[in-house]
Amino acid sequence: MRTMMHEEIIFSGFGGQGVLFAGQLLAYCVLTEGRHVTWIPSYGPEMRGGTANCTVVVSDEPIGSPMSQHPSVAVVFNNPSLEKYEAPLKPGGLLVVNESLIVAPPTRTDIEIVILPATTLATELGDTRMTNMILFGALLSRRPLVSVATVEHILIEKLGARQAHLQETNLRALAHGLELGAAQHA
Amino acid sequence: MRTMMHEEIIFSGFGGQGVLFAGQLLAYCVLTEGRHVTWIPSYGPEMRGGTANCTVVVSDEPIGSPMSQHPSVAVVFNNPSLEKYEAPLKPGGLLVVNESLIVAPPTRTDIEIVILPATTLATELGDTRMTNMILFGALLSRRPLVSVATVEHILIEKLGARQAHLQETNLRALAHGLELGAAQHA
Amino acid sequence: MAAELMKGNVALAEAAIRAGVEAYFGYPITPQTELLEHMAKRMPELGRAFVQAESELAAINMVYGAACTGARAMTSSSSPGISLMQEGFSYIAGSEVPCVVVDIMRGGPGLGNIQPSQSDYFQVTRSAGHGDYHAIVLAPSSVQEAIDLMVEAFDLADEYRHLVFVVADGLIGQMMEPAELPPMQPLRRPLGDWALTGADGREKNIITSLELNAPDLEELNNRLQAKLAHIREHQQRSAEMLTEDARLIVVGYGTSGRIAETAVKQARREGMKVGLFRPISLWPFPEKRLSALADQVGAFLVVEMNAGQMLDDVRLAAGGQVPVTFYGRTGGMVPMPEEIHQEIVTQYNKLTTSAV
Amino acid sequence: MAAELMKGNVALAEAAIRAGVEAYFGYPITPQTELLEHMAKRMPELGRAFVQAESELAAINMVYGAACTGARAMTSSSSPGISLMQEGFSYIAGSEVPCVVVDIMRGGPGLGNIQPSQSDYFQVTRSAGHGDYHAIVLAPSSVQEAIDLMVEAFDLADEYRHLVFVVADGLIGQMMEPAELPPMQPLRRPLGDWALTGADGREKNIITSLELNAPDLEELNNRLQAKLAHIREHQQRSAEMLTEDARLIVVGYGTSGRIAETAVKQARREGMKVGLFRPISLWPFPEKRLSALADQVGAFLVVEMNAGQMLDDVRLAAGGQVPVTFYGRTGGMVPMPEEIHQEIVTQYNKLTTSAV
Amino acid sequence: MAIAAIAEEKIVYQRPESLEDISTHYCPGCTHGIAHRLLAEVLDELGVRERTIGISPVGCSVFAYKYINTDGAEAAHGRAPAMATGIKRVMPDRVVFTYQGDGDLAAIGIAEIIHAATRGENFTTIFINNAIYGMTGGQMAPTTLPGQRTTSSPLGRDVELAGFPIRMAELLSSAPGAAYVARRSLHNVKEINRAKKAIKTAFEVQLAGLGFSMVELLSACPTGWKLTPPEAMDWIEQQMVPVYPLGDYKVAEGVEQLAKRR
Amino acid sequence: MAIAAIAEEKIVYQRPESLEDISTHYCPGCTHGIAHRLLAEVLDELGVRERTIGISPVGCSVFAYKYINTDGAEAAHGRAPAMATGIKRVMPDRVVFTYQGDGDLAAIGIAEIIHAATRGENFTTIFINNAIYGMTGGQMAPTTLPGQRTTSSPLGRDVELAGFPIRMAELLSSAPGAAYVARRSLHNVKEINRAKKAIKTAFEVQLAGLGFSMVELLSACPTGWKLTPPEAMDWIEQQMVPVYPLGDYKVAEGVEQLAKRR
Amino acid sequence: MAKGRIEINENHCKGCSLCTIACPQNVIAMATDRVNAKGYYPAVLVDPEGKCTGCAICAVACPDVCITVYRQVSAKASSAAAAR
Amino acid sequence: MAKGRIEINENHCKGCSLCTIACPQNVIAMATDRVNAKGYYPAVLVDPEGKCTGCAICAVACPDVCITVYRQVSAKASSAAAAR
Ligand SMILES: Cc1ncc(C[n+]2csc(CCOP(=O)(O)OP(=O)(O)O)c2C)c(N)n1
Ligand SMILES: Cc1ncc(C[n+]2csc(CCOP(=O)(O)OP(=O)(O)O)c2C)c(N)n1
Ligand code: SF4
Ligand code: SF4
Ligand code: SF4
Ligand code: SF4
Ligand code: SF4
Ligand code: SF4
Ligand SMILES: [Mg+2]
Ligand SMILES: [Mg+2]
Repeated sequence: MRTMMHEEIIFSGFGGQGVLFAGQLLAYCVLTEGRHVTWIPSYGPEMRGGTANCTVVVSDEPIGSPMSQHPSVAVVFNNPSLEKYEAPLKPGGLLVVNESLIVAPPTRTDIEIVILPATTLATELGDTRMTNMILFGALLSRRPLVSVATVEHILIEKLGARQAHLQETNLRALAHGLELGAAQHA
Repeated sequence: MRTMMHEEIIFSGFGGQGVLFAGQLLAYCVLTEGRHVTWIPSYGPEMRGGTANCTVVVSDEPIGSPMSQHPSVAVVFNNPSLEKYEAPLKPGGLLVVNESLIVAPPTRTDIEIVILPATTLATELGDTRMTNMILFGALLSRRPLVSVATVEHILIEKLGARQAHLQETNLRALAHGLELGAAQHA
Repeated sequence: MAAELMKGNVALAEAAIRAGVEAYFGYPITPQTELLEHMAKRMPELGRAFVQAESELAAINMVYGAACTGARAMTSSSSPGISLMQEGFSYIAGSEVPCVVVDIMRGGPGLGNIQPSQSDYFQVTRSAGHGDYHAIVLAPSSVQEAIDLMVEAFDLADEYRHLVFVVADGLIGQMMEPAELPPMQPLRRPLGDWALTGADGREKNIITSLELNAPDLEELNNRLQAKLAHIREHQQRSAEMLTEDARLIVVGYGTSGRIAETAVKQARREGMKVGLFRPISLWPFPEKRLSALADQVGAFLVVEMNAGQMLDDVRLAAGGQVPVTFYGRTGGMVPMPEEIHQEIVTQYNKLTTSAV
Repeated sequence: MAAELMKGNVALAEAAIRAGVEAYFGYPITPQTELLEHMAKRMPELGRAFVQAESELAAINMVYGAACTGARAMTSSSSPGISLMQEGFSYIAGSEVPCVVVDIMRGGPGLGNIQPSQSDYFQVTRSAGHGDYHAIVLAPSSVQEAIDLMVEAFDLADEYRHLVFVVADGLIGQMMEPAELPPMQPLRRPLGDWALTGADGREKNIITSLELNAPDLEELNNRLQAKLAHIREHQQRSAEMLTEDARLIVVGYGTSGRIAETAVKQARREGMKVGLFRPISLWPFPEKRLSALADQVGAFLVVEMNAGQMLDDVRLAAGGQVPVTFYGRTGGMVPMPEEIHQEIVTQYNKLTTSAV
Repeated sequence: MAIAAIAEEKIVYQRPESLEDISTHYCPGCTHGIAHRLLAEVLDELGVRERTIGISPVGCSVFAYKYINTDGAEAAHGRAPAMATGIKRVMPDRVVFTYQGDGDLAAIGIAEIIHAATRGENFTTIFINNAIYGMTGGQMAPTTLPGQRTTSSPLGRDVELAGFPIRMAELLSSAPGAAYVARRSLHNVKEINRAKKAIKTAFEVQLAGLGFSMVELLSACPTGWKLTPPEAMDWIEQQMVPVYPLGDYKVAEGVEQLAKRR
Repeated sequence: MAIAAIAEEKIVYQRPESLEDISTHYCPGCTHGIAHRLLAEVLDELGVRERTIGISPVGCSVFAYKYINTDGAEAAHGRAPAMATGIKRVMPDRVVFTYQGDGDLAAIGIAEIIHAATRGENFTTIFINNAIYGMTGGQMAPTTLPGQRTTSSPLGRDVELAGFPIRMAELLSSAPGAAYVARRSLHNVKEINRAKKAIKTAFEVQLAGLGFSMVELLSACPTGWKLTPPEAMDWIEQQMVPVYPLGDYKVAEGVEQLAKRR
Repeated sequence: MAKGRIEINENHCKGCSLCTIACPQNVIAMATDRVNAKGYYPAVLVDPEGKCTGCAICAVACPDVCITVYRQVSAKASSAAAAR
Repeated sequence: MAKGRIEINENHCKGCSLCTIACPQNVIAMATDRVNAKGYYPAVLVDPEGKCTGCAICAVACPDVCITVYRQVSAKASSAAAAR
């Protein structure tokens, strides 16, 4: 029902995979670039069993609902998330999948799919926690919601002094994701 | 604002003086004689310090308010009760006073007053608890709300087997009160 | 069985016993304590359950538990105690368990006092606690009606598996009036296949108000709302006096309705066309009958022992067709027939003059 | 100070701190717990009082105590916890002590779930607890407005020595949005000569809601009602969008108002003369403005995340002049702009056809 | 406070300043009056009246704030400890006490008192154990003795159905945050004097910031018990004391010294 | 329950009948699962499943009624003992238990559990002490250890401000109405087996009508503690057990015999 | 033996008689001839032989703080404390 | 030495690894090659030499009741009880 730019992005996976952080990172970037943005996590006992997800809405106009029934983008970090969000994704939407933790690949044909073994790649990069940055990169490669420069800048800011040592790996993970995401395009 | 028979009677004194019983006795008698009647006690912390009072409304028509701002009769068993109920009594109303436990006699001239040393008389009768029956008798001598026969009958019924031994003294106290009440008339 | 003199609180208790209440849980509070005291005496005699709970909170949750087994269970309290039961009420309504609660209202807010009041009207009729629902609320205006509605309350609770209030005030609770009690009903249990009695030879039963999944909880709420709509359609109760040709109708429930009756009669004697409309079910509010009357009268005068709560319901039912004025006393003050009569005269004159 | 991304619950907590709250007492409950957690971190840092109470009951009474000293004090909870505070609210209102309470509403009745809801509307606007009173109730629809109203809540509480609610739902409590915080205010105490600080060189002060004597309690209630009348006169708040020429006005507060905004804009794009009226103060309800609008529009469409509660207030304000229809979701379901838009179309068509 | 009234006389006893010179609403022989007086005398002797805030309960002593000449508030039934917590947390330098009956403290308010004690809230509680709900007309309290007749245990408290009396002093003494917990009685002059000493210690504990302090006072309710005042005093001694032994149940270290200091 | 699966094999362990064969919502390594299993095994062994009614709390175990294969109800936060009282009073021949967390039982519900124990209500309580509020995301509980970091005690529980841990087994053992009160732990197989024996005794106490029975179980919340499941087990052993000593705190006479009878 | 006397605030007195029992010298009695404004028979000092020692025991026993106790200065102040 | 084996319900398994620690024979390991539907790496019996004794200790340790334990009938039933 809309004319102007409006995207609804869901990040979903286990707690500890940096799912919420990925969503917040996007939100901060959008804020810096001056668009309207909302971020909302799933909350409460759903979290039992360790699953976590959040929705980021990016829009050119004030945002009514921060929640989404039919997201335009879903970044799924594990199998339950894939099972949960493949179906509701809106036709033509983008599905970013962490191949490392799924049982069977997505089956929908009316959506755009990027699938990469993020956890394995992260482990190769020497830090499993980089899974989220790799998937984030892949997302950006297909939906340039914000500029890579903004992302790098905010990422460094958010890591801050205490986690400065993680800067480099994070940036490499991000780049890696961008690459692979773009590559699959061709 | 009324045409037909309607009386609002207050009994007031210490707990233990049989104040509430006197009121209930009247109510039971009215019920037997087939008029409308309500009985309501003062309740709650007012009782602290041992004061007790109740209001009986007797009427030919269904009773709206069981409470009374301006009673037509007040039977006061002690000094605080006298202080509390002399003033609100409606002009032409009846005030029955237990002379034994008051500090100063009532002063109003626009009401009918019966004053008798009920507690002293009761003690003479051999039972201080007869105070209420003496005052009840005095009340009846001026306001024949119910027949003496009914009162005697109900009184015996209410005393029941367990207090049968008190029947006689109660009846004598009642008679005594009727007498003295009538006597003061002349 | 002939009429006997009975105190409202005692009459309510004994009526509940005759209606087959199997379990009473309560906590003392003036002006309803005689109800608890009567239960303390009678229930053990009859081999039924009586517990003086440590608080109203515990009491309502004991009632909730006992009612889960299909037993007729109840508690009673007064305003502050009713406030403490709000969460429990909401759980009971949400899990659709039949319970009966007596509220003998007293002056508020806060500790207030123990004198008669009707200031819990909002608290009991709107939603007693959080969440979307209305309890059934019955308001007697005499000791006899208290007895009759007490019995009815249990039947309604069972019929709808819902929370039912019988609300009165210190005046009705404390006064003695001639009244007749119903015969003793036999206990009947379990009332429904939903009750918790042990999963012996059947699937297990669960009683809960929890539905983490929003669509499921909305489902539950739709069911609840459908039930409430049915109740609203079929359970509106009210009494009337001299309304046929009335130009001014006084609207009052419970004690204020009772006292208004005296005032209305007096007004009639003085030739004023005045009637009385007395809601007996406060929820569902007798809106059907009241809006019918709205077509016929010149004005409504609402009388309550509060600052104007049922007033909203009368205005909603009157739908802006006729003026609705209000006369109220608060803080435990009980209006005298004279005051109400005075107010009737004032409002009635407005009508006639405006008519001229 | 530039806008930063903030979670609603955290924004509310930090705003209260900036407003000079000296004491926070609370008990965890989803979806408001981040508010308590932020207080747990910040209040000790600032040398202010933080206690995780043993229950909501204890929490509200701790707030009552702290507020008696003139300190700005608050608690926060969600629906079931709010039910447990009812008695405390009534005491606070009755003894006229300024307190602020945040209610992040969730699905009910009973345990229900933790999803966003607006089903406490009755509970907070009618009389939160027994007795005659209304609390001031403010309902933000964005994180920024939550911050602004939080500060305002403390000022109103102090100005009127009254209980003030800030009510939102899980959605506003949990979401992050860009918003700006106010500067830190200095603490100011004692606020009034009524406060309990020790009777040093003055008569002793007493804070109580007890008046055993009915005329005195009525006196207290008259004072309270006069205060409420003044608030009702001066503190009605609302926001509007595209109402000037609107034939249909959607009425919604908080989250449902916010979501309705999207739907209304869409309807406008499609050429429908539709507007939005968003009550910000739920009590006092912005009835003045709404009844003014009633003269101008063809109909109102009330949208709530409950089974229809504010609906009563809209109907009362509209006074039967124009039809008032309702669209609601319950059980923690949040309406999507599409649904509301659909409902707008339906109602708008009715209007235009009926107009023909 | 011994000021000579006339030349050759001195006053050896007169009403304490912290007690308003008005008549109370209590029944004849009700020991709430004695407890009030002792409390007031202690406040006088410690010279803290001007910085004391008292919390009255819901119960017959609901009007304690009228009688005690300090700032005061009226709590909801059982919630006095929560209110006291709120006050003390924002005004740690004030002296705060709660005055509570056994229905108030041991029934509806047991959660609040236990948690206040557990947190070691630094206020003082005067706990009036009269084994009954006085104000509401003599119902069973958690402290009612086995077999004791009340209006809600007409045949006497049946421990099978209504449970056993709760001993609050014993219960609260187990809370680490409690610094001083003692039980005294008001049934005769000797015990009354002992009770006063304990109350004084309790407030000294608060002044020293040692934590929660409570004095439980076995108290008479002639009206609720349906006894004359003298009978009521005997009933405390013969019936209550055996079930509620007098003594100190918790004396945290640091408290001894205080007592000695006197 | 040893039925041969295939000719030369027999099953020596399988899921108890009183436990539904569904996956729980608990986090990996959460010992709520173990507690459920032990409870179910005891109901099986006593053969009372068909006449048992269980009360679930508000807490992570809010869905216990889904997992335990008996009639069940969901109580308001902390009120399970009141509900159980209501049920047991009208159905004394049924087996009734409450399953409660430490926030539920020791914080908001402490009044209800103490009074149920004091009245000697004849039901059984399984008390899961995991030193935290699990469901709401890891806030401080009354049982949280001194210095323990939680989301509401970010610098660690400061006993000066937040008080000391409450020891419920000790506290409730003082209630005359309590017949059996024990504390066990679930941190290793040996303790798990001991825990089961205690749970069995508790239910036998109820079946014998001896009064209130409770087993407190030291339990792991890896998520709330931010530890791996194995780390969490060690944390119980090293941190919790010293503060919450294991053992029997109340064994009323009559109970010994029951144990022997086995 | 110290000499003393007491003054009883008759209006506060509720006639509970506890002082009469407490007094070691038995010099307090309940009035029988008159009631106070509350309607109670108040306690009165009946001490023709001046046996009152000013020990203040009655004052300590009185629930309604009706009694003020005086003692002739000769008496040791210490015993006053004792009475407290 | 008794001979036994276990069956692990992989779909209930949450990969907490407590069974692997509990097993005295060290014949349980966590899968690394695959995750279950929940996305967890499940526990698996790795017992080429048939060291499992069917002692059921793993089953007792498992919070999710994933493990069924079998033992060859030769084994004494008593030890089964012991494991309970
Ligand atoms: C919430 C609530 N419940 C009940 C009451 C009624 N009530 C007033 S005082 C009281 C008990 C008083 O007993 P206790 O605390 O022992 O004090 P006492 O009168 O014996 O000194 C009760 C139940 C109330 N006011 N508020
Ligand atoms: C009246 C009320 N207050 C608060 C809550 C929120 N709440 C849900 S569970 C819980 C505490 C759970 O902790 P615990 O009892 O220890 O159980 P656990 O999750 O640790 O097993 C709270 C505070 C609620 N649902 N209801
Ligand atoms: S009822 Fe009992 S406690 Fe209350 S004032 Fe009278 S004697 Fe004292
Ligand atoms: S949060 Fe803790 S208690 Fe709750 S399920 Fe997870 S591990 Fe278990
Ligand atoms: S002071 Fe002592 S001697 Fe004198 S009256 Fe009092 S008690 Fe008796
Ligand atoms: S003790 Fe006090 S109240 Fe009682 S009789 Fe003596 S003076 Fe009067
Ligand atoms: S049964 Fe015993 S040996 Fe076999 S896997 Fe389990 S723990 Fe290991
Ligand atoms: S203990 Fe159970 S849940 Fe944990 S890894 Fe082993 S089988 Fe899986
Ligand atoms: Mg008491
Ligand atoms: Mg816990």
